[in-house]
Amino acid sequence: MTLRISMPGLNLKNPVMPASGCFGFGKEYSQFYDLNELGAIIIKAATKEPRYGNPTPRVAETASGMLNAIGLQNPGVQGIIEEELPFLQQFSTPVIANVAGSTIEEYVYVAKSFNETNGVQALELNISCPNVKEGGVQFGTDLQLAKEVTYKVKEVSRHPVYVKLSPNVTNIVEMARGVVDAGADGLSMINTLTGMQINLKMKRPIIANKTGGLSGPAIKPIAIRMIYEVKQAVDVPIIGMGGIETAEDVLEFLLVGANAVAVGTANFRNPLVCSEIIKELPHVLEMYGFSSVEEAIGKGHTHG
Amino acid sequence: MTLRISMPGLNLKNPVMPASGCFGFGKEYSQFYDLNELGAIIIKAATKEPRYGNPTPRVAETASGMLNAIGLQNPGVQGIIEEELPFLQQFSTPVIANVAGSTIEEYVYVAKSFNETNGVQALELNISCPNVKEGGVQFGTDLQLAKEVTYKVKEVSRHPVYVKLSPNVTNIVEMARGVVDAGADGLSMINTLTGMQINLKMKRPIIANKTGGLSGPAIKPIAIRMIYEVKQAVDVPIIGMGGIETAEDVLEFLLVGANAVAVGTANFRNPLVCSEIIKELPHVLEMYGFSSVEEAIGKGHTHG
Amino acid sequence: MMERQLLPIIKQSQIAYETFEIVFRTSLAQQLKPGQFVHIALPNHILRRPISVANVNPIENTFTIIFKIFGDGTKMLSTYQVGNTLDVILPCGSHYPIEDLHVRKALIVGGGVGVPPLYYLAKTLKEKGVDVTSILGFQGKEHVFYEEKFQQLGDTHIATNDGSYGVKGFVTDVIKQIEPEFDYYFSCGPTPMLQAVTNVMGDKQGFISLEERMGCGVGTCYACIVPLKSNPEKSLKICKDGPVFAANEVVLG
Amino acid sequence: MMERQLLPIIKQSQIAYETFEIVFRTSLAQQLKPGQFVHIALPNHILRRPISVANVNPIENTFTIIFKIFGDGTKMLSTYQVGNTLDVILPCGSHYPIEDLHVRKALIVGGGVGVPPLYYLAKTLKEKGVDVTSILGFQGKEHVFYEEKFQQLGDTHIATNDGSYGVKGFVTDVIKQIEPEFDYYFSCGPTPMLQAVTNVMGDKQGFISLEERMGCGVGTCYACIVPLKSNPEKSLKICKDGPVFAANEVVLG
Ligand SMILES: Cc1cc2nc3c(=O)[nH]c(=O)nc-3n(C[C@H](O)[C@H](O)[C@H](O)COP(=O)(O)OP(=O)(O)OC[C@H]3O[C@@H](n4cnc5c(N)ncnc54)[C@H](O)[C@@H]3O)c2cc1C
Ligand SMILES: Cc1cc2nc3c(=O)[nH]c(=O)nc-3n(C[C@H](O)[C@H](O)[C@H](O)COP(=O)(O)OP(=O)(O)OC[C@H]3O[C@@H](n4cnc5c(N)ncnc54)[C@H](O)[C@@H]3O)c2cc1C
Ligand SMILES: Cc1cc2nc3c(=O)[nH]c(=O)nc-3n(C[C@H](O)[C@H](O)[C@H](O)COP(=O)(O)O)c2cc1C
Ligand SMILES: Cc1cc2nc3c(=O)[nH]c(=O)nc-3n(C[C@H](O)[C@H](O)[C@H](O)COP(=O)(O)O)c2cc1C
Ligand code: FES
Ligand code: FES
Repeated sequence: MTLRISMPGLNLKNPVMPASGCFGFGKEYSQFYDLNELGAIIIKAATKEPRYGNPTPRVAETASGMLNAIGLQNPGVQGIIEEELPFLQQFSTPVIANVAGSTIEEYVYVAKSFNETNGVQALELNISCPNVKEGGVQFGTDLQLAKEVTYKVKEVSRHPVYVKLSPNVTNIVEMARGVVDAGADGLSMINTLTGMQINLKMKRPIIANKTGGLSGPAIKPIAIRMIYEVKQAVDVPIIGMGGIETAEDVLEFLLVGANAVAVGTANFRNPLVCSEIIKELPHVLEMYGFSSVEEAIGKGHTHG
Repeated sequence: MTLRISMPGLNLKNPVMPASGCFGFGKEYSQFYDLNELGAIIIKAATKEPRYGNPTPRVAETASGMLNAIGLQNPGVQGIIEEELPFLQQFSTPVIANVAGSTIEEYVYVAKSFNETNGVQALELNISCPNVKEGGVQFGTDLQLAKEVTYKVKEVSRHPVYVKLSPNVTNIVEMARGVVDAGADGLSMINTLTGMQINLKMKRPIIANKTGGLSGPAIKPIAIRMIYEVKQAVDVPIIGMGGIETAEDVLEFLLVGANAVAVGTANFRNPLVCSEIIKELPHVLEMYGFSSVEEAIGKGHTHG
Repeated sequence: MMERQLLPIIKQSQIAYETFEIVFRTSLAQQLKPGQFVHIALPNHILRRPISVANVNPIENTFTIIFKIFGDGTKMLSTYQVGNTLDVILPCGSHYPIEDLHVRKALIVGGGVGVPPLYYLAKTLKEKGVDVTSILGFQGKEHVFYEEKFQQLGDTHIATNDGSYGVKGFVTDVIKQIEPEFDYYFSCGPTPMLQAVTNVMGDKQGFISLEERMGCGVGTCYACIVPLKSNPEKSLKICKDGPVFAANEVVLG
Repeated sequence: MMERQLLPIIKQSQIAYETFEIVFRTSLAQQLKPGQFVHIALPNHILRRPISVANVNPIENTFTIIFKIFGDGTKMLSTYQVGNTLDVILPCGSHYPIEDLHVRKALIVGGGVGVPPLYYLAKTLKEKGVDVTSILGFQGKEHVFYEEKFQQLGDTHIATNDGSYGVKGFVTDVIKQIEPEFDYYFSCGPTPMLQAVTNVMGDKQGFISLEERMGCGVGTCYACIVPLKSNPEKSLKICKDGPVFAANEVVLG
C-alpha cells in the first residue's frame, strides 16, 4: 500500500495536509504529533503587509459546520518568511504558502517574496477569501480577474501555483477552466461558502463582520460535486477540501478526482485529526479494494 | 401575541408553511395534525404534463442535510387541479402552487392553468430546481431567463407570483433585483444547493442523477446570508426557507427579513414539525421581546 | 392511521453477526401487519430508517424488529438498550394481502435482512392453517438467524453464499433443488435476489417486498418510487403503495 | 505541553440555578494553574467549549470545572454524569502570574461564570500566605455559588443585580463601598464588568481574564484576538497569550 502522490512541485508521502488558516504555521499542533507525518502543510494566508483582520467575534458554530471571518490576519509575508518558516524547515514536510491580497499587485508582490525562500515548495493562490472587504472574493467570482491574477502570479513565481477556487459562483467549471488556461499548475477547492448566523438575543449577526465563510462537513456535498464537475473539464491536479473528518471522507474526495486533500475545520475539534486520518487511510483504501492512493483518484467517474 | 402576516394574495394566520416537495399535496401529513393549523401550504411542483422524474436512488443523507433529485415527478397541472386540490379545499389554509417547466411556454401554460381554479391563492415560480436536465436550474442561474420567465408568467397569471431563487449563483442580489424588476410580487428563497455524495462501495454517486439538491440545517447559514443581502436590495416580501427545524430558526429568518417561512426537509424526520413550530412560536417571540411576527421582521438589520 | 410515537425498548439482543433484535412496546402493536415497516428516527440523522416488523405479540402489545449493521444509522441503532426510547412512525406501508388470498401452501423466500418481515408473515400464515415452506439465504454461517423459529412453522431450508452452513449457493439454487409445491410465494431480500426469484417463479403468483432509500417514508416526497410493469412511465411509492407488491406489478432494479 | 485526553467524570452536581460542577481525573491535574482553561469536545458540535479550571486537587489528580447553561453545548454538558468521559484538551492558555508577583493583599473581583477560575486562584494565593478579599457578583440569589468556600479563604462580599442576596448592585458598587486595601487585583467576568472594574481601579495593578468565541483554542486560527492597548493595530490571542492579561495590556470590548 503506497500513499505517495506527486504533483507539480510536490512529492508527497501521503495526500493529507492541513488546510490554510486552520493550522496556523504549525507550531501549536506540533505539540500534538510529529509534523513529519503530514503529506504537506498549507500555511495561513500571507499578504504584503501585516494585517489585523476583522473585529471579533470571528467564528460561530452552525449545524455540522462553522462560520469564520478572520479577515486574513497574518504577520505579512516578510514576517512569515522570517519568523514562521524557519520552524517548519526542521520537518521533511513540504510547505505550501497561501497567497492573498487586495490588488493584483499585492498578489504579485507576495508571490515574488516567496521566491526568495527555500521554505516553501508551492503556492496556493487564495482568490476566494470571502472575509475581506476589498479584493479577496471578487477575484474568485470574477472570471477575468481570476485569470489575470493567475497569469500575473505565474509570470513572476518560481513555484508551481495552485489556484484556490471559491464555491460562491454560478459556474465552477468556467472558473476552473479560466485559471487553468491562465497557467494554474493545479487547483485547490473549495474555499468556504458565504454564510451568516444571527444572535437572537442581540438581534444581529453573531460574526462582527456580519458574513463569514461556512466550512465543515455541512459543505462536503458541495465540494464533492464541484470537484467531480471540474475533474471532467480540466487536466491539472486538484487539492480537494471541504468537511473532511475521516479517511473515508478522503477516499470520497479521491474518487471524484482530488489528487490530494486538505483538512481544515476538523483540526479544531480534533488536533490530531490529520495524523489519525493518515494512519487510517491505508486500511480504508484496502477495504475498498485499492492498493494505492494513485489508483483511487477519479475512480468515482467510471460508471455510466 | 399575533402571528398574522399579510403578503400579496396571502392572508396568513401564521407565517409557517411546508415547503414545496416536502409535503406532497397534504394528504399524508393530514393524518398527523389538522392542516388548518398551517399558515399556508406550498404544494409539490406542477409541470404541464405528468412527469416521471429521475431514476432511484433519489435521496441521500449528508451531515445535517440531505440530497434529493426527485426530478419534478408530479401528475401534471391538470392532475393536480383535479385530483389533489379538492382535498386541500376542505381547509381554511391558503395554497401556493409551485410552478415548474422546461421552457418558458411550459411555465406560462402551468401558471395559466392555475387561473382556472379557486384552489390556489398564489404561485411560487420554481426557476431553481437543480434536478432536471433541461430547463430548471438554467432559469434560476441566468439573469435574463429569470427575468423573462417572471415577466411572461406575470403577464398571464391572475395570482401573485413569488419567484423561488436558486442559491447556486454568484450574485443573489442581482437575481432578486432582476425578477422583482420583471414583476415578481415576492421572493421565495432558498432552493437547494447542488451537491453530490459518493457511495464508496459502488464507487459512484449515491443519487442516480449523480447530483442532487442539498437541503436541511447544513444550508441554513447560506439561506440566512442570502435573505439578509436581498432584503436590503428589494422591497417585496420574502418567504424564507433552508434548514428550519425550530421556532428559534423561524425567528432567525424573520430577523434577517423573511416575512414568512417554509419548512422542508424537517418534515421527513418529524411529520409534526410545522404544527409544533407554530405552537412554540408565540413563546419564542415573547422570550426575545416581540409581541407579533410583524414586529420581528427585519430586526436583525438595525445594528451597525 | 400512522402515528409518531416515542417507544420504550423492552428487549434487545444480538442474534447473529452484526444482527440485532429489538422489541418495542406500543399501543399500535395489534395494527401492525406482516410486510409493514416502521420508520425510526435516530439522533443527529436527518432521515429516518425504515425497518420491517419481524414479529408482533398482540397480547403484550409489543413488536420486534431485526436489523443488521449496514452504515452509521443501524450502527447507532445497535447501541440502544432496554430502557431507552426511540421515536418511531408506524404503521408504515402496505402488507402481504393474506386475508384476501386463498392460500393453502405458501413458499417463503428470504435473503439477509429480507428475512425478518417474512417471519411475521410465516407465523401469521401458519396461524391461519397454511402450510409453510421457507427458504432462507444468508451470507454465511454466522449470519444465520431465526432458523429454529422458522422450523417450528414448517419445512425450512438454509442457503449460504459461502457454503459455511446449509446449502452452498443462492435461494434460487434451493428452489430448483427441492422443487417446492405452493400456490403463492412471498419473497423479500436484496433486489438481485428478488430478480432471480421472480425469474425462477415465472408465472407463479407471488408477492415481493422492496427496499429503496427513503425521504419521508409516508408518501409525500416521491423518493422511493418503482416503475409499474404495465406502464413504466407510471410508478408506485414503495413507502406507501409498497413495500409489498404483487410480483408482476413492478419493474425490479 | 497540551494534550488531548479522554477524561472520566468522577463527580457531578448542580450547585446553583443552571450551574453545574464537574470533577475530572487526569494525569495532568498538577500542571493546571489558576486562570487556565480546558477545551471540551461535545458530540455533534464542531467547536469545543472553553471552560476555566475552578479547582485542582493535586493529591487525587483531579480538577473541577463550574459552568452555567448558556446555550446548546453547556446544556448538553450538564447532562454528563459520573462514569461518562469527555474529550478534553488541557492545559490551555496563560495563568495568573502569581509566582512572579510580590502580593500581600489580593482583591478578587468575579462575576457570574467569571467566578470559577478565581476560586482556584484565591485558594492558591491563600496557600501562599496572601490575604484575600473577594467580591463576587451574581444575577440573583439562586445563582450564587461557592460563597462559603470563598469565605474560608478570606473576607467575602456578594452582590446581586436584583438585590435578592447580599448587596444590591454591581461588584463595582461593593468596591466603592468597602474600599478594600490590596496591592493586586484579579478579575474575571463579562466584558462590561471588566470594563467597569478596570475603570474603578484606575492605575492599580491587576490582572483580568477574558472570554471570546474560539475556533481552535490552541492558537492557530486567530479567532480569539484582543487588541493591544499599546498598539491597537497589534493583537494577542486569548486562547494562547490569554485568557489572563495584565489589566492595562489589552483593549476591552
Ligand atoms: C421497507 C424497508 C424495510 C426494511 N427492513 C429492514 C429490516 O427489517 N432489517 C434491516 O436490517 N434492514 C431493513 N431495511 C434496510 C434498512 O433500512 C437499511 O439497512 C438502513 O436504512 C441503513 O441505514 P444506515 O444508516 O445503517 O446506512 P447508511 O448507508 O449510512 O444510510 C444512509 C441513508 O441511506 C438509506 N439506506 C441505506 N441503505 C438502505 C436500504 N437498503 N434501504 C433503504 N434505505 C437505505 C438510509 O435509510 C439512510 O437514509 C429495510 C428497508 C426498507 C426500505
Ligand atoms: C477562557 C474561557 C473560560 C471560560 N470559562 C467558563 C467557566 O468556567 N464557566 C462557564 O460557565 N463558562 C465559561 N466560559 C464561557 C463558555 O465557554 C460559554 O458559556 C460556552 O462556550 C457556551 O457554549 P454553549 O454551547 O452553551 O452556547 P452557544 O451559544 O450555543 O455556543 C455557540 C458557540 O459560541 C461559543 N460561545 C458562546 N458564548 C461564549 C463565551 N461567553 N465565551 C466563549 N465562547 C462562547 C461556544 O463556545 C460555541 O462555539 C469561558 C469562556 C472562555 C473563553
Ligand atoms: C478559521 C478558518 C480560517 C481560514 N483561513 C483561510 C486562509 O487564510 N486562506 C485560505 O485560503 N483558506 C482559509 N480557510 C479555508 C480553509 O482552508 C478551507 O478551504 C475550508 O475551511 C474548507 O475546508 P474544511 O471544511 O475542512 O474546513 C479558513 C477556514 C477556516 C475555518
Ligand atoms: C425531497 C425534496 C423535494 C423538493 N421538491 C421541490 C419542488 O418540487 N419544488 C421546489 O420549488 N422546491 C422543492 N424542494 C426544495 C424545498 O422546497 C426547499 O426550498 C429546500 O429544501 C430548502 O428548505 P429545507 O432545508 O427546509 O428543506 C424540494 C426539497 C426536497 C428535500
Ligand atoms: S419516501 Fe417519500 S414518498 Fe416514499
Ligand atoms: S481560538 Fe484559535 S487562535 Fe484562539
